[in-house]
Amino acid sequence: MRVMGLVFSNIHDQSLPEMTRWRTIASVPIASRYRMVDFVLSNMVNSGIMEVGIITKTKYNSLMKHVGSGRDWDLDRKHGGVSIISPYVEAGSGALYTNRLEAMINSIGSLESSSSDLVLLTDCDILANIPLKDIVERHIESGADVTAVFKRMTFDTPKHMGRIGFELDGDNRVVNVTNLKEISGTNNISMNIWVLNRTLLINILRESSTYGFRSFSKDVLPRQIKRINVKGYEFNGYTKALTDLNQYFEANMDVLKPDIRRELFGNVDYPVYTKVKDSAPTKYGDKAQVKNSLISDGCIIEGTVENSVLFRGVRVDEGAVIKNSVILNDSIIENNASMDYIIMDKRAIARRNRVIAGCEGHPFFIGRDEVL
Amino acid sequence: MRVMGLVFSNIHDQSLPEMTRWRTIASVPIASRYRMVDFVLSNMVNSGIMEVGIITKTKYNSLMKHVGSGRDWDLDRKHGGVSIISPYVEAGSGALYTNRLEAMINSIGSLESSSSDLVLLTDCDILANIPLKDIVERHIESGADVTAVFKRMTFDTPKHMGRIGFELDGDNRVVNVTNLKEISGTNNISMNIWVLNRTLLINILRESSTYGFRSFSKDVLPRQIKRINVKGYEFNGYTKALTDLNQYFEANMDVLKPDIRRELFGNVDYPVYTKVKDSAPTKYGDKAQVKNSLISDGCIIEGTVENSVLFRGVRVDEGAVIKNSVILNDSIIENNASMDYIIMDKRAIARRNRVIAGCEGHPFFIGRDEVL
Amino acid sequence: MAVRKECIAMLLAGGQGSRLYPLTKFLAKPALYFGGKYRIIDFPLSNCINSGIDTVGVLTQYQPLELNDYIGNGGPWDLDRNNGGAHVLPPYQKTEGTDWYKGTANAIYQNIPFMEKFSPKYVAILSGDHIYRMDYNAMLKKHKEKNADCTIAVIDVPIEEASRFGILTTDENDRIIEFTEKPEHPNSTKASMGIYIFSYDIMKRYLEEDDKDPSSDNDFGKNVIPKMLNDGCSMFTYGFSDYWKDVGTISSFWEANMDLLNLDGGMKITDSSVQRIYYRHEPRQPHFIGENARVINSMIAEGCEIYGTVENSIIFGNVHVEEGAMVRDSVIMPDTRIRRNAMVNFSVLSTRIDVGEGAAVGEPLEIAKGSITVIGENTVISDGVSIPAGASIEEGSPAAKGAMI
Amino acid sequence: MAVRKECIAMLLAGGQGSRLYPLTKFLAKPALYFGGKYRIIDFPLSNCINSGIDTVGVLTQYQPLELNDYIGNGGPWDLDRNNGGAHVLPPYQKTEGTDWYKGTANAIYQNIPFMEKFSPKYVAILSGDHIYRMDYNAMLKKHKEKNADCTIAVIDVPIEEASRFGILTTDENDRIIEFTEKPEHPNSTKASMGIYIFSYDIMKRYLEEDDKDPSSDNDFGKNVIPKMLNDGCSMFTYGFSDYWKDVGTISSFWEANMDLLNLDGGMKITDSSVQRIYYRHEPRQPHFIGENARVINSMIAEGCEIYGTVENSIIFGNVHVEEGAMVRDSVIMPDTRIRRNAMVNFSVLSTRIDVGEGAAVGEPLEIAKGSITVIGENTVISDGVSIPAGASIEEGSPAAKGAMI
Repeated sequence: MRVMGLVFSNIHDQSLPEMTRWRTIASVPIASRYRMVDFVLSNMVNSGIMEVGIITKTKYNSLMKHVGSGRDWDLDRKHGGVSIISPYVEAGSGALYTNRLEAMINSIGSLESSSSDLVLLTDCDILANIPLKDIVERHIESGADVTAVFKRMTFDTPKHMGRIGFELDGDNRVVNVTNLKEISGTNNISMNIWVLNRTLLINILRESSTYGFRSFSKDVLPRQIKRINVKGYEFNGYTKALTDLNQYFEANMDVLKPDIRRELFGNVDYPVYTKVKDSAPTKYGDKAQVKNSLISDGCIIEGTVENSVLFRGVRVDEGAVIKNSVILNDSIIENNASMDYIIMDKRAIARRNRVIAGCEGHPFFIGRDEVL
Repeated sequence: MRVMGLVFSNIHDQSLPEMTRWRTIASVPIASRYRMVDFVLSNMVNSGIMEVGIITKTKYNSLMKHVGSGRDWDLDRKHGGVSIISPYVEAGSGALYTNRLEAMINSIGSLESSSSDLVLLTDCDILANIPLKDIVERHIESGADVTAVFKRMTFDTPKHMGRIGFELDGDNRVVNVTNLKEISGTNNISMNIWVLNRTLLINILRESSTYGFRSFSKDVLPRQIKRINVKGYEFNGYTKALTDLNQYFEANMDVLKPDIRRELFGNVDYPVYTKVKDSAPTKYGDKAQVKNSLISDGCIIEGTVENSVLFRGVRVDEGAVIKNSVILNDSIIENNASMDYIIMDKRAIARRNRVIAGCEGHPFFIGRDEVL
Repeated sequence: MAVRKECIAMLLAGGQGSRLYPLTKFLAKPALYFGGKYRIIDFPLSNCINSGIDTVGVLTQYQPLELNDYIGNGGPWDLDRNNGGAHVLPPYQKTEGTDWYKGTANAIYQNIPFMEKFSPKYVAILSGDHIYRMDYNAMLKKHKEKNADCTIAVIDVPIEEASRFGILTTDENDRIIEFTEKPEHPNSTKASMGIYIFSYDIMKRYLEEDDKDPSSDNDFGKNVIPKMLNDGCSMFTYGFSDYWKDVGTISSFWEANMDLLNLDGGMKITDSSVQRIYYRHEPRQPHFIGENARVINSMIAEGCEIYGTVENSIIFGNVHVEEGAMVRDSVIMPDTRIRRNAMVNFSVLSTRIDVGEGAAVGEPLEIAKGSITVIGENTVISDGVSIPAGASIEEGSPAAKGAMI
Repeated sequence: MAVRKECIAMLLAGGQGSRLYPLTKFLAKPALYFGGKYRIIDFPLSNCINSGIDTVGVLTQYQPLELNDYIGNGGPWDLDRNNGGAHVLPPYQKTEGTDWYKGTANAIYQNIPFMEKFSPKYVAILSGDHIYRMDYNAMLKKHKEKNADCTIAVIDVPIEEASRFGILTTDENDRIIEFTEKPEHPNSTKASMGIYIFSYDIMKRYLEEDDKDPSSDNDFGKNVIPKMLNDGCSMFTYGFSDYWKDVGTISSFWEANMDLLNLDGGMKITDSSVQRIYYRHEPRQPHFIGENARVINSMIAEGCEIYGTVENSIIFGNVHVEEGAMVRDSVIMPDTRIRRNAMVNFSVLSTRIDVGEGAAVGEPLEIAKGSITVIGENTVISDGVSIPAGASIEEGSPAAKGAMI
């Protein structure tokens, strides 16, 4: 069975306005050397999904540059491979889409010309290394029309978050889809990963276009849950949804934990690929003091780094102190500057002696190219 | 000196509304197995231009599919290579652009992040095999700020066509730029191919954005012709501009002439690449009668074909007669159908015994997927 | 560190193809031109990718230069992969000296380090000299269902020809009971196609044993398969009934080319509804048929300029047939020119041949019909010279010189 | 049919590197790991693409398997081209038997058919065993300006070392007057770097002549260059004064690695304003520095987990340094584990080595300083074992076994 992947790159941009001012959520940098889309693309390729469409809307320049021809994910294929689907790609496409269904309807040509049997839909807002191959295999075995991936989560105190929940019967069939505004207790929370027959998806899109439906999980699914056999697939590994800036901060900090690092990177059948940059190895100077930190290539560290995540090409000058921070590519922390609970976007500079601090739960954000 | 190519794929779409209903003019099929953009991309690659941006606006799905990762032109590069620049690629880009200047201003990021010294700008509406390497070399030698490519053409009877003309001094410098509405006599007609310094182009774009200029050759150039050293480069090989459907027809017919075929395809340093389709060789049946025709791969010909151009995968059944026609990919002419002075877009079908005829100067157009 | 592959293919492309001489003088047999567009190796390579096998080791030995160039990075077959893809595997020099590949089994044995990188469960062993379209994945499926150690693809041959093949006898469950190489008195018509799927671990064990056996020819058919059968391994046949042709001789090579002209015949090469055969492209313009040309029952590839007559022939890319020239029942490989009023009958012309004005290849026609004429590459046949039917001309050979006087 | 190239490069990558044994036991010297991320061959390959040379023939011979795999389709250096790109060129079997490459000139001579495809005007001959960053295009420019037949890159060496090199004497226009291989009494300090640019047609003629000369060693330095000089060819030097290091011995290899730790030193490897050196990537996660780790004056690559102490060292990808372990003044190649409380001093460790708990490599420290210890790949050093400074351990060698008792 051939599977085509469809990736929504802009959905959830609004969760992280700081990080998505210049980019899609798919291209948000994460875990010291990756972007969110790397996990999705790598999982697909490692699962044999060699035809991937990335649906974009706006601000996809960094995403296009990152993905390029797809060669770093082996997705520069003669047949299939990766393509960026941007608005106005087809004749007669109207205004910019506002939701997933519209986005897919706009690019229905790509779906129609594919020779795949199945389509796997996914967003890019969840940090996880998910064995998509298992999901596809389970989908085929189960004979389901649609397979919906969920995570079983327990919330001791009610939490406000717009999420989709599934109720399952004993046979793992989704019998009810609920739109959760406030979550409490134990719920099966949708991960917005779906597997379904390509022709079924095309039919759904056609119908939705006719009826003006806006959401697959809120409009289409609840109406058709009796007719369509939707099966649940429980993923019980590590996940972290980037629902706000603090969750983004925590996601990066999570990777400092050996067991989470092992979950994300330790499966030899699911290596995570990213764009190749040909950075030199990171240089630690004579005065460097680094502890409990995740460090990417190409850094030059002369100062102190603790409980932090450094992306490629960060420079930490002598006397500078970075604690509990996430420092993105090519940023510079000059002599004796001090950073605590900071998220610093790329190419930012903290001048000599500058002291900046956020606090737990409220990291301080420094924008791209800012000089403080 | 590194050169970046910038290709305008949608400019001139309106000249050929029939052919550009579903596609950009860059992806208009030509000469039995090519698309217009093939000549541009091949010339660039053969001239060592390995970084190419194709600026699109709408209907670029067929163009994207054709170009793919760029591998068929060796443009699937680690650094540089080909990229399709579509609207909304950058944060803050406004509405759809309406002219070349706006298009470039919208994608100024690509220009700024390039490491090239020079930029070569070109449209896709002229069938020609142009040695771009010579133009770039001449540009460098001459010390010009801008090199403008033109063709010296003589019109015995005045002709209505919106074209830009150049007046040159004895030193080949362009001293006047005129907007020709009606052309008569001998003129130096612009081919809309320009070479200039990348930083100069960025400056021009910035200035134009400030002053609200709309056209490089109509607004910017005439105002600055004293300040900027614009040199002319005369191209005197075969050219054919696709200014209307009949010119499109004639361009295809031109390739039946051995000397034009030699000009377009005979230069060993300038082979023309196109998307690889892995078609079988064309099969001629027992009853085939083919004369003076250009035939692509993958056809199956059982009938009669004269003075015609057949694209890939055309089927001509027994008894069918095609004369003076251009038949695009995968079209089918059934038994005893007769076509004369026809342009048939792809996957169209002429049913048994159907007789269709245009006449010289007025070819009859049959649209994509039409069944007559 | 490569990601695991369930099934990889090893393609034996070392064949000298000595019975195809002089076509194979400078060319490994799998690199030989075929069917107007292709090389022989395009067929197994395309089968691999069409069957979902994205990792292929191509074992070369004899005259590999052009074959290596042709395969390149594997791009034309979508086999240019960071993980997997096509890899050309020549024998190589070790500290203790070089080991040329001895038998087929030895060739695979020497490449165990290559296979190990992918930790495959299954390995398909293919040969590079047959024309066929086959779904190896269907064969693999049967292999898995039968929980087999080895599955051998077989094709039914006429009993009178069976003694030219390796013949298999099976029980009612397709389990192989007996295997005999070229039996004098065949008791079955199931002939081995030289296509095997092995469970990797078992194959590896048998190859290691075989290597230690000094009396072995290190050949799958002669040694490894019989040994496995003898040991009671679980071995099955996979029946294949579509078009399959060994192109080992000039006449079978010519016939296989001619078979393509029958569009309803085995290979359905022009049928876009069957799996494509991929090939490496040259950037050539569309072909042109001139005012006075006549082309019937033939295949013409890109870059040709045809002003003369072509009948029942396969014409490769960039062949010029000048006015008055006549090509009949022939295979003309790329970059050849047939000058004015020349004639070519029942011939196979290699690449870059110049047939002079009024020259004739394959004369007289009556004899030519039964006896294919072959011209080796780069040959110049001077104006007016006649090459007798059935001749085999090698550039610079006495025969060629004699003929040209 | 390839499009013409003005200048192509031929990279001699056949070196056995016997003075680097046991690091080169299973590895051609150009494939040897260097500088935390790289292989030696990354330097000339990156120089090529950074100089605008997009066609490179890589001539391999000894232990080419891993080198071939590493170069692959040339993608990491942007040398995966339809027209041009990187091509690995092993010697191959011909009808009349195989010709291994004899001298450097013979290796190039045997590949004339490869070069001919690109009809180059100029050919750069490079060697695969030096660490340097050089713009070959600047050298080509001088070659063209001087209208030279051959241009040789030279570097100034101390007069007392000059007798280890090929030494050139020039006139005031850089025209070469004399060339002496390893002269006893050098009269110049201009040493050949083994980097030549030839005008192709002239080189071809000299290679063909050289091949016919049975008394020739078929070597550029010994035969072809002196012959050309003797014939009055127009030959010039191109002076180079940046970092350039031959890594032919264990101690020069170790030194060149240590040189990288000086960021202001020759290679400026971390400086993003100079041309990048490209390399083939493994998908490894960022490295992690643990709570009690101490890392100073060192380079650490991806996939490492450092819980111990690392000083003045180059640590390649996926190296684990456990708590209490101490690595000093050493080069640790990929996939190695230094277990608890182990110690490594002034050593070069090849890949996939397991240094057991409390083991010591390079003891005692005072002697280790002057005498590098080398451990060959796949070696297991058991808990508590001590490897004396200056030892050279090969997996399974008596020395290793002895040490491990």
